Amino acid sequence: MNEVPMLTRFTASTEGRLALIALAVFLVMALLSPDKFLSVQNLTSMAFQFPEFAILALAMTITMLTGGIDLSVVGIANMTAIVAALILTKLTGSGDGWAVLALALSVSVAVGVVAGLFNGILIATLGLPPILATLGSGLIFTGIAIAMTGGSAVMGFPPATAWIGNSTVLGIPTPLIVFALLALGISLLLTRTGFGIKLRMFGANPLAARYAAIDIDAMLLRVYMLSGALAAISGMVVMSRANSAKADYGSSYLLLAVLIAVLGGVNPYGGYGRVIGVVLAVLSMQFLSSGMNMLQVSNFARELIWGTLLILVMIMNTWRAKPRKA
Amino acid sequence: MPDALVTLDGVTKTYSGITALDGVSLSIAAGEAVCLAGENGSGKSTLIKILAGVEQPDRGRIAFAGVTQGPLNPRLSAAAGIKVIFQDFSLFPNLSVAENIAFSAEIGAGARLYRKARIRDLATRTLARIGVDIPLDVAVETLSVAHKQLVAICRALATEARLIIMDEPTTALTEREVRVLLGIIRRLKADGVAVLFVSHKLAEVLEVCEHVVVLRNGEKVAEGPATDFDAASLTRHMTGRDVAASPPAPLPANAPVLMQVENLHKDGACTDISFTLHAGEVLGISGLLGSGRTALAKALFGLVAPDRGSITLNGKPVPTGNPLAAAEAGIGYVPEDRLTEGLFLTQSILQNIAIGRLDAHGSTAGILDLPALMSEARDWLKRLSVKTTTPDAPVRSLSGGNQQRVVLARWMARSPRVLILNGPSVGVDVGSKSEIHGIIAGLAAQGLGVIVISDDLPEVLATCHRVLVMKSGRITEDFDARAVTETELAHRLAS
Amino acid sequence: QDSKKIATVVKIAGIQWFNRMEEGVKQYATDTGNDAFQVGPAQADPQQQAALIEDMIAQGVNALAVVPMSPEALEPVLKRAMDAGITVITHEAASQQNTNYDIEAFVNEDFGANLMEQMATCMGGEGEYAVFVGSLTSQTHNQWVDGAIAYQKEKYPKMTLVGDKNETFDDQQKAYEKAQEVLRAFPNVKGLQGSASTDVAGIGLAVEEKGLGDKTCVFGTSLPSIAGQYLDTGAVDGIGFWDPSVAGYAMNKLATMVMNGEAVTDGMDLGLEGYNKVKLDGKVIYGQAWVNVNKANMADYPF
Amino acid sequence: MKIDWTRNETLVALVILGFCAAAAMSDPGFLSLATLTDLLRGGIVLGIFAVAALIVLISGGIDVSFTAVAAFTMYVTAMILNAALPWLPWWAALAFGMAVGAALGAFNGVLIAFFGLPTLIVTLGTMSIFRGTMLTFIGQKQITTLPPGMRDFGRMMLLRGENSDGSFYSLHGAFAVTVLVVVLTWAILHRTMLGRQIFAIGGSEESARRIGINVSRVQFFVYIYVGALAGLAGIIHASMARVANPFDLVGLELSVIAAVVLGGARLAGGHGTLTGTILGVALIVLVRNSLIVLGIPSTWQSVTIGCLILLGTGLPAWQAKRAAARAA
Ligand SMILES: Nc1ncnc2c1ncn2[C@@H]1O[C@H](COP(=O)(O)OP(=O)(O)OP(=O)(O)O)[C@@H](O)[C@H]1O
Ligand SMILES: Nc1ncnc2c1ncn2[C@@H]1O[C@H](COP(=O)(O)OP(=O)(O)OP(=O)(O)O)[C@@H](O)[C@H]1O
Ligand SMILES: [Mg+2]
Ligand SMILES: [Mg+2]
Repeated sequence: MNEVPMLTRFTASTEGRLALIALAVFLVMALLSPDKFLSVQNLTSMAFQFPEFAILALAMTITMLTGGIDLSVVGIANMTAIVAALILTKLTGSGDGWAVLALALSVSVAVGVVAGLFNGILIATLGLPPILATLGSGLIFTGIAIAMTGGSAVMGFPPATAWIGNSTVLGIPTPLIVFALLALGISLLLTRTGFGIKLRMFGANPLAARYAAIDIDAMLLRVYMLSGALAAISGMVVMSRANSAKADYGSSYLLLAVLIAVLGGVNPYGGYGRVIGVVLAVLSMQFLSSGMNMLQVSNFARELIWGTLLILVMIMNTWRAKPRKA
Repeated sequence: MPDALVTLDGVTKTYSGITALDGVSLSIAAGEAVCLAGENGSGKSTLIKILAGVEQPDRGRIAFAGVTQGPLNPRLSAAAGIKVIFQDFSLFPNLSVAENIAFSAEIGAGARLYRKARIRDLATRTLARIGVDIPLDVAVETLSVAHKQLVAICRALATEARLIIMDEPTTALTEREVRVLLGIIRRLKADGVAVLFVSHKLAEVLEVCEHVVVLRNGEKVAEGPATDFDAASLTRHMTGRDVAASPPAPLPANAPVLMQVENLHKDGACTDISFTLHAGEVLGISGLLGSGRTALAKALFGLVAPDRGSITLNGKPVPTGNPLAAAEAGIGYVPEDRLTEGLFLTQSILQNIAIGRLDAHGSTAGILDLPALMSEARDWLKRLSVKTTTPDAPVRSLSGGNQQRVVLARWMARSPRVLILNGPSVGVDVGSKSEIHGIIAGLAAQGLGVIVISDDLPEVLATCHRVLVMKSGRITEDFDARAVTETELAHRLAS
Repeated sequence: QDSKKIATVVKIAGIQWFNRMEEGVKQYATDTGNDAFQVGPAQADPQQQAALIEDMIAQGVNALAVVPMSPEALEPVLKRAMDAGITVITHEAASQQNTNYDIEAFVNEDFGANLMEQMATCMGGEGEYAVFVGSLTSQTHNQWVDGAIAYQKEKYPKMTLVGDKNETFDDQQKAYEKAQEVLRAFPNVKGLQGSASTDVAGIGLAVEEKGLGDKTCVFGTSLPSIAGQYLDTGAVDGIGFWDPSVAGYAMNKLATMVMNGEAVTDGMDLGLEGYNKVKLDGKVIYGQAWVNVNKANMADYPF
Repeated sequence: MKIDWTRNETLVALVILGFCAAAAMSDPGFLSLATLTDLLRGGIVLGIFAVAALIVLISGGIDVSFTAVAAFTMYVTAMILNAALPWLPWWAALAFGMAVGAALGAFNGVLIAFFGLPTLIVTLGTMSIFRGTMLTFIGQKQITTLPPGMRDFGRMMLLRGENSDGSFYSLHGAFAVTVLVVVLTWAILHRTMLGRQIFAIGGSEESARRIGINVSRVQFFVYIYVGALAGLAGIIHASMARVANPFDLVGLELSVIAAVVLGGARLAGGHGTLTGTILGVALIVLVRNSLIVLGIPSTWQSVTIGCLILLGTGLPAWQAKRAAARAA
């Protein structure tokens, strides 16, 4: 008697339904190959895998909330990773390199912020549509990454570098911790700060935001700088996990990040989106993907299933809400 | 009533818990003008949307010429000769004026090919009919609100109609244009066309309508021939109480100068504007359509960068051309088009108010005290009597007048020193209007300077101490509001 | 002895080259009864390949045969595999550290020089030529091309390289467009050398449309099934490759040898064509497995 | 005629002229018929894609699945024709492809028009579905032996000539198809009420509904038409490349949309011209095919393309912003 309304209330929200989906995917995979999928080995392995693109999805989320998009995240990630890698290889002295690593990390995040600032200036100050501004700047960042290295990989890092991507803290993979902290931070930022509220309101109606005396330009600059910083952090995770940096790492993550954000319920036209939704979408994706690898299903079938999932979730969302579409 | 053109019987409509219409019955005969009166949120627009086939009623029967209709849709309604001027105009911003005017006519005629000459011809004729001159080929998005409203009216007039529904068609129009429109309504009636008219301007209602229906909270509370009503009784039916208009308290003689505007100039929009605003003063700015009032207001609020000129507030210069600086200095602006400029339609009512307070609100390490912020916003909802059951609902779900109050609340929450209100009671019912006027008076009493831009002459006289009249971008007159009567004012505007 | 689970992880699933490799892997499974299978990511992205290998480790395979998209990117994950006691064999990754053995069909620079030799002969030892790579980030492509250029400098000083390394993004259409532009920008160009398997097909189309089939010499890495129609018309003069199915078989065989503790020695015979007398250099095993194909012998290679 | 300096078209045209001037300066041979025909050929498939993307943008949507539709169509068509209908002439092969594309477009159309789902999300999903279905269930091997109809079409030339050095230049027959598509689309958009309704729903869907436009039907048409165009482009691509490679085309969608927006179409819907679209495509094709002539090293080519996209969109955007500030 009591459970039914609880369940209805739960499924009434986009995020509630996503939680059910993530759970369902987990259960199905666990049932299909219980010994493998539920092994500690596999669970840890999954926790190592998703943070790098999940962080990109966070970056995508905040830009989508303003009705924009950041197609340059992978370019930024690789460019900043190469900057960090060059520092790590050129400056490395004796010892295990913690100091150099700290330097490389800060420089790369700073470079990410500057790259984001460049996007922000294009979008806020010059008024370019975000999709084009970041498409163009993404090519430029990737190009710079290639020009810096001639296309080959940069490697030979001090051992400390492995810490970000390959180690565990109290048994929890470091990348997972990094992602969890970022997700929490972004979630707080979006829901509990003036910046977050303004950003969502701007996404809902840019003109009204101007009339409400919101500091639009400063806000957009900060949004894209933040996105750049997140991309840089993701770049660091990738660099550490690959123990090298190269201009073409993670090229498939761009579309994946967009897909995750949208699956997570973020409205790509701005105004709505929650971090929890994105996290649940990431989990569903990872469960599905690892599970299917265990079952040796073709990777193309995975693409098919993602697409189907996205559309089914959307049909469920509109079908339930049912006010005419916005 | 044997063969009424349109009959509604027991129509009920609820929106997720809110009963917008509750068993309303109504009939309209050919050649009759019926007025639908009621406070904000009483269900007028909902009734119209149902007749237009845009919304489906939950219960009730609708009949055209005695024939009961199945579920309606916009095409069926239009085919039955029902033409609507929507409160939000429902125009196509990207299409030309001519296309906007002729579009429904062409669709109705089942045209497959796009015949430009025919469309321009129809548009020209219709515009000529209401006697306004709007270039046919410009995109509607570049027009002023008033021109948009005129285009919306033309669109409804462009086709053969049996019932024309007008949802507050005169909100953005000047006196002259209202005259023309009322003339047209009379002619339509003579041709046997029925008119369903919604307006908060009671004088014009009583002037053209022979039948009045009053809604309150979605229910029909009164109905009868227009001759049975006068402004006062109509008001009483709508609000359930008496509303008295009282002129503003006189301005103390020693009121200090608050804002000084000198030689503010923007080529093509406003020319060398200078005036002063005193603390506690309500300054009216009136003028005909396109006289430059909005441009001036935007220049004051920094939305338009003037070519030259200065604004000083409390002796300190306010940087021009920057809304942030203007807001920082204490200038607030309630824009004229609340749907596109004022509101974040998909966001909650509370957030729409709270957005004004974000920077002023205390925060620890950037984290806002959300509960406090929201309860403050809730307070404002109460103070401005916004009619809503769930403050977390999107602001889109509010009726027009209630939406306007939300925008007002946002600015009032910032405690500005100068508040510029562009059409403060556009689409607001008499009851709330007088409340808003009361609020304006209250603001002035606290020492704020208020600028009211309006061509609702009773409103100007009821709220303002002083009136500036603008003509082609210049201030042509500056006089004490108490020294003039409504007719005198109308005369000065028009001359 | 019990059956082993050997996963062959290729750069990308579905393309001709690795479909052919899969034939070898399957053949090996049938021949030996081991559970040998092939997987590959849907997109050409080193990170996807790393994730796939992670999943294979979690699944508990006995051996991994990997064709890395980007060898450097796989070092950590392959290290984890080896730490977990999994045997790792790589291919097309002579620089790989974390591997038991890397098996190469040949020395990349030599292969590039072999293509150059054919092209130079065709050009009469003089004239302008241009080179194409699938991507500037691809190590093997760059090694082939660099080997070819070095060989030309040494042996054919009268030949000149025009333009930069042209990047085709492993896309036939891009290769076509680049070739078109090269032919316009350098009207005297006579030799064109491709690297990605789609390069010569794109170049061949451009050459054919311009009616330059007889005046140009087009060589490159490809498969008969991709470049066949241009070999037929003479737009492409010759291609070189190594048989991916044999390479696939060889990797799996090597993996089993390592698991069984058999010795891997210089000069040993893997019993496979091109790998009859392999050269062992550190962890890298080199065969002489390249095949040169032209119009005359293309019918012998139906893949 | 007065030149309107605030229009995207004008600014993009200027960028094109500037680019050509630079190319001609660095290599006088750039200004030749061979260059022109090469560029025109490069614009054939991109042009059809761009027209398709334009219509969707005007209707207020965005479609990222058209490249997947094209890839699916060309692959499946080549396969079916080879297996069952090898005798179909080239024009029937094109028609067949359009039908397959239209069917896939109808799938988008149903989800968008009748379920009312957001266009970006639907097409993002169907892109994966179309591609995943093809690669999982239909095949991954490229088809190098095209059906005779497509092969014939692939060798059809409108124009052929010899350069001074004895090489040929030629203009592919498919160019005529692109021209036809542009003309047909222009007629639909500007000479039929259906076209005006597409603009109308792009301007305001709710208003369109209120004046009795059958929004679902118009949207349905849009996605079917776009599907058909994408299918057509797919067949043309395969015929010209003489191979049906299922991995082709996908990944191009953002560049195509960029070209269209470069030409002045707005992502918010309701605005866009064919002239602008053609100019946008011209700029992209020109840039992609002239970097060697300009002597730009490979390592800097993507930077150059990025800069030109920013320049091409930046100029009009900045103009528009200034104009808005002036008028406000
Ligand atoms: N789409 C909607 N969703 C939820 N509630 C709605 C919706 N549209 C209208 N309402 C509610 O229905 C009631 C009647 O609204 P309606 O717009 O008909 O009022 P109105 O009489 O036209 O007011 P006004 O004079 O302010 O225009 C209001 O309480 C409003 O909040
Ligand atoms: N920034 C500007 N630059 C040039 N001309 C302008 C500018 N802003 C407005 N105008 C022109 O100045 C005139 C006054 O416009 P404005 O919108 O201020 O009039 P208004 O009196 O407020 O009209 P309404 O009753 O529509 O609010 C119009 O002709 C308008 O086109
Ligand atoms: Mg209303
Ligand atoms: Mg105005």
